Amino acid sequence: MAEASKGWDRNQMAARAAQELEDGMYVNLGIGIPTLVANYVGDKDITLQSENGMLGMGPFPFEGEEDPDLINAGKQTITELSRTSYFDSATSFGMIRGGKIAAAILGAMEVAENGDLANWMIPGKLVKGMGGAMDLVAGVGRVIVVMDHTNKAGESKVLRECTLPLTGKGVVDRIITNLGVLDVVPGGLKIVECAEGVTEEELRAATEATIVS
Amino acid sequence: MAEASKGWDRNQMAARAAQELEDGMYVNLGIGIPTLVANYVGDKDITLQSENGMLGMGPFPFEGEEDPDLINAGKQTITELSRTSYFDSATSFGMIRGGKIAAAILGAMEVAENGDLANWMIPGKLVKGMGGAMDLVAGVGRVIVVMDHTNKAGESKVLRECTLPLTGKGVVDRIITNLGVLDVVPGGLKIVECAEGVTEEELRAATEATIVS
Amino acid sequence: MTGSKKVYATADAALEGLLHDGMLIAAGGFGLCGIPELLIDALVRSGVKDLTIASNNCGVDGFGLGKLLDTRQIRKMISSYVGENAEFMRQYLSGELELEFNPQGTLAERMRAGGCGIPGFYTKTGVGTVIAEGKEVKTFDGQDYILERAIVADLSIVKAWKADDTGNLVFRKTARNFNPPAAMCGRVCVAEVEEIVPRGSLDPDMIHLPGIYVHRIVQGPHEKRIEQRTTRKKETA
Amino acid sequence: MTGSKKVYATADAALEGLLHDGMLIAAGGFGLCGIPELLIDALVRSGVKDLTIASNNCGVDGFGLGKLLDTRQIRKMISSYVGENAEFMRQYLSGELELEFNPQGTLAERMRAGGCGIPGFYTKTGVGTVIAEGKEVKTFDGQDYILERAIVADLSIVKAWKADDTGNLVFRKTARNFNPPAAMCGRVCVAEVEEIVPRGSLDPDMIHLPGIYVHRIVQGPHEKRIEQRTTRKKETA
Repeated sequence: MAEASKGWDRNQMAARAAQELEDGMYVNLGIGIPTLVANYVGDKDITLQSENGMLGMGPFPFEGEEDPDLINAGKQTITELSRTSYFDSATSFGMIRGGKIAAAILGAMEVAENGDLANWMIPGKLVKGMGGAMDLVAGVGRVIVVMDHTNKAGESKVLRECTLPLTGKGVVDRIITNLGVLDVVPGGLKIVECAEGVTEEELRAATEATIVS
Repeated sequence: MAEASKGWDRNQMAARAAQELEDGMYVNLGIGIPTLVANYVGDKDITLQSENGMLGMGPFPFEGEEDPDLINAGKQTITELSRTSYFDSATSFGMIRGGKIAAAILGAMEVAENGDLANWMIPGKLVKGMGGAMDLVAGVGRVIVVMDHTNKAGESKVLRECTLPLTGKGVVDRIITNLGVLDVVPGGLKIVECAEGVTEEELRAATEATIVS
Repeated sequence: MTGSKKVYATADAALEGLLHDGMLIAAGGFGLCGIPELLIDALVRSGVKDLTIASNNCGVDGFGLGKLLDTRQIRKMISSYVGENAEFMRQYLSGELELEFNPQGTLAERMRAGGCGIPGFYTKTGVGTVIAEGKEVKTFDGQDYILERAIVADLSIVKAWKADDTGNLVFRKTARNFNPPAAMCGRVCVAEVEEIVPRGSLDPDMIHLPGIYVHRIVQGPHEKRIEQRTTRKKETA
Repeated sequence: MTGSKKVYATADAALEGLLHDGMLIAAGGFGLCGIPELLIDALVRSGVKDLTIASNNCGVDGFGLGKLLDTRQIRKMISSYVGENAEFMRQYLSGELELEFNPQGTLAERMRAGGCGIPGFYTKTGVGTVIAEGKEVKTFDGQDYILERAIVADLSIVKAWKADDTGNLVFRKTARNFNPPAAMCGRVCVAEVEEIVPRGSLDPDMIHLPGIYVHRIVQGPHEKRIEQRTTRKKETA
């Protein structure tokens, strides 16, 4: 079992995920590590959607400039940009469901080799709700999951089959973990690259899902 | 057969139709006689919808003040009022279909005793299209038809069954013609009132539809 | 604006005659942003109970719709997210509160559909998940979709930035969120606003929700509490 | 705005690489109001043919989409109204042109649905008429509705008043009409506008169609022809 600390740290995972984004893309970033991806887009012209009704999400406001009418989907105070537009929730999820968002980068509790994703509840224990995650994974052009490869007990979160209630069935395109990058392909997962200092053997050992070559 | 000129003229029919409107109503007026209804609403606070995307339709512009971006559903230049709002066609028909418009006053080629309405085409002869009429009759709270009681040949347009392709099935609530006012009720039509100078016998004689008492 | 038929002096007056136990209320807002604070407080005061509330969230403990959880006036929530609300989760897990989870976009579209005379629509969202259980599945062009039903509420309560006295509404930034679809789906809609402006002072091209959807209006003041105050430091030169 | 990736110098350039015979194009506009004049002219010049066009009307004889009728580039129209266009009616009645009549609201909603990932929705409109023929009927709460399918177009062509270089659009008065739903339903959308303004000069609360829906932009001039010039006389004192 590879320790969770092995390979990339949170910021390195975010930086690797940022490489998935191309100039001109409209993108939705989930809560947690995905939020950090915004710090690594560099010169690329990326427009961030916040599914509560905004395109062109800016950084946190300076202290004292917080606006209660301007929050992101994580309920955090944010700012607008010169490209920003606001709209209602029905319109916002219309563009998500309609495939207008090129990519979503999301966290996960579990991912399976068939692209199944679970990230919204642990029965009887944690009930937060799916929020916009089910719409995002069903609608956006490309779903990229960013998460630790294993849980705190060292067990793989990259599974043959998800054990938790699904957020979406067969929806994940690419998985970026602290140990490397995997693609969902027919028959299982394909290793795209290993994180720095991680061998393919270590990546395979930490993965319950079928890895195809 | 009563002549088409008997009873109310176009303006009197419009004035009678205007009595159907109550203070605070949002209303859609069709092309032709229904358009004249706006002249007779008096002090009542009526907001007119134009289904191409406007609430609060004002009168024709003064000469030289026509705006190509400001037309009604009949493609005529119009003006806005202090209450006016503009919106897109999907929103406009959303409010129509959703029952937010209290009443539509429309012209007709034929009306039947079961409330069927035909006003959009004569096969092989006249093909204009239904425009927004099918949405209006399906969606608005109350459908009031205003038309001549008979056609140019003196034949009743108030029928047992429509012969032309339908605009809506069982959608008409009230019929206002040059000869009087009829309501669609179980079993047929009920005479609400006769136009000035028209007897109930004349109204019955000019009506093919079943009249119940 | 005194004398206008849609303008009410207080939130309590604006709700008078519209409430009954067991009713379905659609509420605008996302988290604590753009929520109808005054009307929620008036609902608490009214004592109306056994409510079903369609709202993305249920406020936080002790604020927003959370107040109606504290008073046990809510029987059922239709929501996408219960996080950030301990009492909500507690009542749900203990079985005191019924909860119908809706994906956020499905909830928004169900409200819009209810306002637009569309009784049902198909969506990919939730196919193959618990959300699809008991719902009709239909295949379009080789892909499965589930049928979702419209929400038509007995009453909608929403919050806007500005209104004129005909009920035309303008929202501000992300406080727009669920307010327009929630307003559309109500048989009656009551809106609370920060400012009622004279008729004609809103640009007719810039009205977010036409007055036809809004039956009663009441003016603020609003607390507008911030849920997660996140900031960055100004770099010193 | 020179150098912006979405801004094109001419309508011909804005359509380059997007056209193929037999394609489905959604066009904004109502009558001659808010129609994409420049892009229609560019379609004429391109010679692309066997087009299916979803548009409420088909212009008038010799103007707007009527130009594409004159050149026989249109195989099929999806429209609600053909009145005011003699050539349209003639080609239809003679069988030269295929015509799919859609109720106006159904057409608008089919476009919106196409843009919103909703493959089908139910509506009361047209139940019991020829429009319902061959369509699935479903009963909700005792009332019949018909299933209508979404329109997803290969290309959308729309006309707006102002754009910024990111494609955010603002429309003017009733020239908005079908333009937003038409834009939404296109896999690619090209917008012509009267003015391209600097980024940041449009109020983000007042953008009618976010730039995510708009892939290419070209600036006017527009003729903006009036179809029915109706006026009243100023009363003399």
